Amino acid sequence: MSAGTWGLAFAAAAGGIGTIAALVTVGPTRRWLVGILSGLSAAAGGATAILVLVGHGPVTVHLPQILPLAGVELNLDALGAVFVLAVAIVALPASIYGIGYTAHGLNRRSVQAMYPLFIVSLLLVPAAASVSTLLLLWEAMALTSLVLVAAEHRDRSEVREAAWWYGSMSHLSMIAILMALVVFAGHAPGETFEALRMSGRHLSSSTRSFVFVLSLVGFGTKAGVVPLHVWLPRAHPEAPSHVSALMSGAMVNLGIYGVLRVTWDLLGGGPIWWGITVLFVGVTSALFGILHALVARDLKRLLAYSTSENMGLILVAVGAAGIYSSSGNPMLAGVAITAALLHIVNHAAFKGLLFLGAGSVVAATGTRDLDRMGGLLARMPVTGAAFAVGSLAIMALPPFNGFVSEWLLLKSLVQGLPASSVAISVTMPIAVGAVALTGGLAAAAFAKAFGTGFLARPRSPQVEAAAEVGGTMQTGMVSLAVACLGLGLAPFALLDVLRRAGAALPSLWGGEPVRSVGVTLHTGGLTGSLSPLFIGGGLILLVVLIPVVLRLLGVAGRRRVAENWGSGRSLQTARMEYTATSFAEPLQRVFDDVLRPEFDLAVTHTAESRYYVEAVRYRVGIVDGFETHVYRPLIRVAKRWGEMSRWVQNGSIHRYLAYLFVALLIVLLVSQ
Amino acid sequence: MTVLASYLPLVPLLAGIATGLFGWRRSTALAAVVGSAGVTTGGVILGTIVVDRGAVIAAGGLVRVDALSAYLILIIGVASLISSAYAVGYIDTELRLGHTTPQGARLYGLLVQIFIACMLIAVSTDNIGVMWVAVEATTIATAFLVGHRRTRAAVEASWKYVVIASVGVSIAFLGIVLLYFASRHASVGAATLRWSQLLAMAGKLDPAVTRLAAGAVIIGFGTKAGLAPFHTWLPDAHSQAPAPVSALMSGVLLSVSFYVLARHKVVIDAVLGPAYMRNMLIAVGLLSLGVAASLLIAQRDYKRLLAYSSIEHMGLVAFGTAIGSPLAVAGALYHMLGHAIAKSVAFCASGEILFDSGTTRIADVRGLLKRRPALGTVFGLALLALLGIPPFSLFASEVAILRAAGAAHLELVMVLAAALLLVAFVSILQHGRQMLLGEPTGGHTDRRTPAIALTTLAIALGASAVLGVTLGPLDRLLTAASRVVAP
Amino acid sequence: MTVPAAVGALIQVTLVIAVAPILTGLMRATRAKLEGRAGPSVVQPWRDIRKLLHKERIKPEYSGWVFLLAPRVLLASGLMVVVLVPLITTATALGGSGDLFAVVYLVLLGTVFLVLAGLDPGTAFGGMGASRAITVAALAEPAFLLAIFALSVRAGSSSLATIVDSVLAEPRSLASPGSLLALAAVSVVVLAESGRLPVDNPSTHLELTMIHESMVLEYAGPDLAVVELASQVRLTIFLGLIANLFAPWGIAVTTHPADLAIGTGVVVAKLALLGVVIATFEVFVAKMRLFRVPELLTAAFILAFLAITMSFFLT
Amino acid sequence: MTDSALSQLLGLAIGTALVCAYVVLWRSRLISIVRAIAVQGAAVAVVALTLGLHEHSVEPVAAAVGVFALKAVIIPMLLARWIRQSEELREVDPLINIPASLLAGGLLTLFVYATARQVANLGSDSASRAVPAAIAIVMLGLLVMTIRRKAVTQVAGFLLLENGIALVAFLTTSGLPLLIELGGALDLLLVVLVLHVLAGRMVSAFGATDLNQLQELRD
Repeated sequence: MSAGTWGLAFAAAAGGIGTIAALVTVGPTRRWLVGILSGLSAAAGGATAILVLVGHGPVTVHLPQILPLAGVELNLDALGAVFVLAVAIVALPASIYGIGYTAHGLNRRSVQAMYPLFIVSLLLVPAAASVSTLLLLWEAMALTSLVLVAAEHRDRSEVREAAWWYGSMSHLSMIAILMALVVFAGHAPGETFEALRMSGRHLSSSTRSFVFVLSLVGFGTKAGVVPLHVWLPRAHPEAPSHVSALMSGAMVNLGIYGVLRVTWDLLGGGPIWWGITVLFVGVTSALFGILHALVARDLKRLLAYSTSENMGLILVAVGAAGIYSSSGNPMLAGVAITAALLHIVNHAAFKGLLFLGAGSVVAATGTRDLDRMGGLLARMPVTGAAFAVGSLAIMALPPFNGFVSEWLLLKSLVQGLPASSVAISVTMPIAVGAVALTGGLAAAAFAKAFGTGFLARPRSPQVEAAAEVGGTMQTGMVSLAVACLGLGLAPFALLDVLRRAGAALPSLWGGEPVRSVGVTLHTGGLTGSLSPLFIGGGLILLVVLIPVVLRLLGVAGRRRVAENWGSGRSLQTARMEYTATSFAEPLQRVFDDVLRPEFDLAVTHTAESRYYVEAVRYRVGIVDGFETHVYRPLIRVAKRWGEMSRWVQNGSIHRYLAYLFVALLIVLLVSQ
Repeated sequence: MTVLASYLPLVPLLAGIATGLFGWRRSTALAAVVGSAGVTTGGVILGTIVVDRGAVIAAGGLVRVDALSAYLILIIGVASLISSAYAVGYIDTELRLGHTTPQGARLYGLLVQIFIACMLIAVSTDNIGVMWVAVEATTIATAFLVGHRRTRAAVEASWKYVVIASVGVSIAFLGIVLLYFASRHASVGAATLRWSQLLAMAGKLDPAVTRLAAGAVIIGFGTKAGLAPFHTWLPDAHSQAPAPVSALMSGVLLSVSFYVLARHKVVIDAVLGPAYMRNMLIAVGLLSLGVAASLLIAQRDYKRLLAYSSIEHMGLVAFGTAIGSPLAVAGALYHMLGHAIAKSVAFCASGEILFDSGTTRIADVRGLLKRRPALGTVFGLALLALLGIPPFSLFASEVAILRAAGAAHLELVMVLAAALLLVAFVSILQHGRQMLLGEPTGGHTDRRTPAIALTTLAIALGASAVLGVTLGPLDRLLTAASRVVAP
Repeated sequence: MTVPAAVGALIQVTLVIAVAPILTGLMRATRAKLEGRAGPSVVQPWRDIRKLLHKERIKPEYSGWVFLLAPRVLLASGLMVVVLVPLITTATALGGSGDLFAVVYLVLLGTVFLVLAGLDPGTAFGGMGASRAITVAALAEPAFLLAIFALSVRAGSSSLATIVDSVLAEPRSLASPGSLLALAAVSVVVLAESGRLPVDNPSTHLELTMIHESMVLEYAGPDLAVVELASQVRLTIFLGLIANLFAPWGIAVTTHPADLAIGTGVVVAKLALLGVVIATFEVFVAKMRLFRVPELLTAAFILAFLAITMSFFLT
Repeated sequence: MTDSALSQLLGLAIGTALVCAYVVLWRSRLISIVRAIAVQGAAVAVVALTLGLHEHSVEPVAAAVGVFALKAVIIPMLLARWIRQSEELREVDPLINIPASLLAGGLLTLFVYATARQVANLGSDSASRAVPAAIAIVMLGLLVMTIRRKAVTQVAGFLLLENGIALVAFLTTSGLPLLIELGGALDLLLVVLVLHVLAGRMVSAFGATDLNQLQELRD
């Protein structure tokens, strides 16, 4: 048994023991045991991933007697290892965070038992190496996360609604993947990925496109790409925060993993329209996601939509890689794939951090509504600082890790290709424009999230009374914040490892796409270099230097607290502040026809005369466009189909006998 | 061993007679449980022997137990064990609540054991005529079981059940007669109803007559197996019958009827080649999936919901057997076992829910997980098992069947089946969500579910989960049984 | 990172810090003269800074460390860009450690911290300014990046020194429609980002109209001095970028002291010229309504888009 | 027993059986339906008897006696007693009016003759040539069950179906092995008994055995 196999076995065992511990023990011991064992499982998984990434070679496990009629095949190669690493980065801090977080009424047996299993299934999905194993682990992940999403079903009716949406869409994802892979396996000698890889290129082009489209639908649903994203802003906010951190930080990546594995590894790449489709889906997801994040009032719903956006950005990189590889530039495809993989790891870090931060806020204040928050930075300094780091990271600002992957993403799209095909020379600029707009709106959305959520004065009594959260939750958040800064300043360590993961996709790799000379990253194709260490380090140095210089110039240190300028009025209340809705109102007005918000304005006049207004009630609701125009009609049609089909079973015995009669006639006819 | 094979059906009969004579008492109820346990162990023993030494023939050729029969005996044993163990508590509660009289309970005990005995005869006989008589006998035995509660709905359900089932099975008899007629003209003096001999002389049977016989057999045994469009009796019968009976009927009677249909398919395929029966069975299978999926969407009664789920699963089993490859048939047989266990647990749990909430309407049952956590968890897990969620065994068998369909290049049909499965999944999840989650709207009775009932159901779910992870020794029996249907 | 490059960078930083306030002073003086006013002397901004440095340090009631950190981050990000951008010499200190894309994100870092600083005191004006500033910044981003895409495609690399060298090597490429469109796009974006007239009026004190000013309303004394200096440095960088990316003649290619001197002189002259041009442009144009600014920025985006596709089809 | 005598006698018996089927379809008075069922039972017994004598084997003769006892005597008596108990003498308005149902019966018989040819020409002798008529009786039985509203008529339709299948059995194979015949007959008797008990319960529950009232259990 190689070290890697021991690692995976230990991860699974730790998760299993965690579940048993959850079922057996009670009270604080349960919380601690589950937290520590899940953390251990995540750490073991992460260690195995690092082992594989540094060149230890793939970890293969073959268990024929498990899963009847199929057998379990596991094979963790470099590509899968990146995703396991992303899971580990989120799962370890989230588990520690969970110890404190589940103290607030979530310490029930069903919830705590499912959490370790959810982490184990997340760790094992990238290692699956046969169709049945992938489907088994995919459904196990869906089941465990469904139970976790429905953890607080007693308190809120939205949770029950979210559980149903989540359960149905996960099964849609599983059925689509099943259809794609089963048809693929039908044309291959066996059902293991090895067999599929061998026959991948010899399939007829119609079958290859069928498998591509369906696997994109299946894995895209789990990644929350736009037409299939409807469950994400419902399920993630309703789940307990350390679970939503895991779902947003780790689970959605596995959708991207699926697309990469099936389309560019097993099928071995395809025509250019595949890349363009993935790119187009990525662009729409990014723009749609960030627009809805911008106008969201619910903090966790904002984070969920931003997950959709980040997955869109990753798919843009993957699509670009597909386009480059099918138009004969494997080296440029390498740059794009490195950008995608780096952004996956970075996104896992900062999205996990943001959800944990949101979780602390919800635990401390009991509300998720940004309009009622405010002033939390003073009351919850550690959570505030961590959330600030997360926000700056997701806005792709130096010195944090988002900046590096956004830079690499833009560099992969900006290629001075001679106009080999009109498609490239038109799609690339559109992609750059969309990514840039998304970047700008992301800055606006998270300036709103951090600004209106944490700064200024509290706008409701329960936020006023908020207090900092417990030690374990703080350690969870701070560790992720340090990870964001570390990845931001020194990504070259990760880039050497990502090269081996990229090479695992031969159809998307060539030459030396991203070299790291010392601390500077040099990209192939359209050359450009960046050394995050110098830029980040320089910034931090300058920020420290400036007050010193001011002190030298004789500036006094002490500050006097003075009243804000209210253009003459002395009384300043919290109601005068800019809330999340007002902060995003200009941008919402700019993108009015995309978001199509519902306004209603109720003005009640005083009884005496129409010219004096007693009260004005203004309500604006942003409804997800796809949900109202695609999913609601679909559900109505299904309900009508259900009603109409009751005609078949209307209770009359004569109709039932008539079925038999007609069947007998058909049999007589057919048996000529 | 021949003794065991031929006299196994007597075991439940003895338990039945004991209940008939001494009435429904704790002792006779436990006798029924012991009887079912005996049948299960008999199935296991026969299974191990048959796998090594091939079919066991006894009673002058009337009884022939091969791997397929042993597998079905095992399914009957397991399902009847769950049902009779649960019935101990169930009938006592019915007596206490006055839903039935002591005579009714005595009749119940007797008829259930006769029902199990008839099924055992049907699976262990070699003579297709005896199979037919046994299947017809099960209809008669269950007629009064469906009408056990003497309400208006029960009368209506039992009338429809008897009429439709009898007509269907008579058409099957027409098929059997035609097969006998074909065997008479195959060669001089070769007229036989013995399955093994029919299979041997399959080459000489007249294809035209066999084609008519095939149609009649599909309609006939399809009715008893609950395949659409002959499924119409099933939702009424299963929703009105007492919980342990509908558990038995839904769990194993459908599988036994499908077993008889599969036996005939083997002979007919030998005569006509696989294409004819494959197209008919795929049509019927997909129709069942379609009817079940569409009627699950706006379903208002949770017992009927479980009945339509049975139609859906039997449609999938028919679809698997129609594909005919060894993997498909193994998947179908494995699906039968998984469905028998999960459906029995689900129906027994629905019986408890009926006691607790007094109504079978989904809309009136709220917040079950909060009001009755133990019962809610068992019913929830059973629903998840039926939805084909790992670790329960229905997931592995569903994936195996769909994989076999892919391998047989039936892409379009597989995609259609998978889509219908998705519709059914979403509808059942919606109804399950409404019943299990949320705030309870006031419980009706303070009656606590008897501990032994819940433990049996929990053990059964555990078994289904274990089966879902690994088959262990059962694997050799399953492959041998699938070899019988798909040589 | 050789020693002369470090010296070059140090010169560049001291030069920019020295020149920035004077450039703003020059622009105000030109406007005053064109409007017939006497106007303050060119050195007035330095006097304001010296005055503010000795004022009392004020901390608004409900603000936290974000309000105090913002000015330093704003100035720090400006100075980092100065180190990266080839103003006097192409061999800048951290030349290889950043390219045009890095510049965009450093500028965005400054803007975001300014927005947060506007929100922190919890006043209506600060929130209003912050909301409008982030709207403009978000919408300017696509045009800015696409303009850079156009420039880097033409030079085959996104690092600034290479772009400047490629223009020096073959000045003919400047005349191509692609680079003209790119110039137009970049100039619109620069006006928007630095808060000049059509988008925001830097010299207004009417709270409801200003964007940049209302965010810094609460700053006083030394903090206000740092903020003022930072925004002047940003303006100088933008003008320096336009100057060198589109008219790089005279920039020192080697780090020889003589070339550095010539480079300094040429850059100062170019900055002064651009300053005067912008000042005269501002006299003749009025501030645009906030919800017409997106149209302006979309126009800039289309210009940049054409710049790219043009360079693809025509080469 | 010469061949020509055999085929004439068979033709006569099959003819009466088919006519009885039409009588059941035609008459609306329950008593005459029961009488027609009894006559048809006798016809089936005659067919069994003639085939038995022709092939000089004892089994069909024994079967004939059993069939006569069961289908010509016991079951019709049961049905008559059932009608007397429930005092419903007439089939009120069936789903399809009488002339239309007769027309349908005729078309059905033609259809069966057209499609069930292959069974006829497999066996060479006169008996198997009459098989399509027997299958026609099966289909007519099913038609009666699908159209008529009364419980008794539905049972009569079921008996028509059973007689048809018994006829097919005798004509094609001159009687299945006795064990199966006995099992089948016992099952038939039990089904009729069960339906009789259920009809009694239906009267107490619904007041009348009109099957159209049985529509409460629906989706």
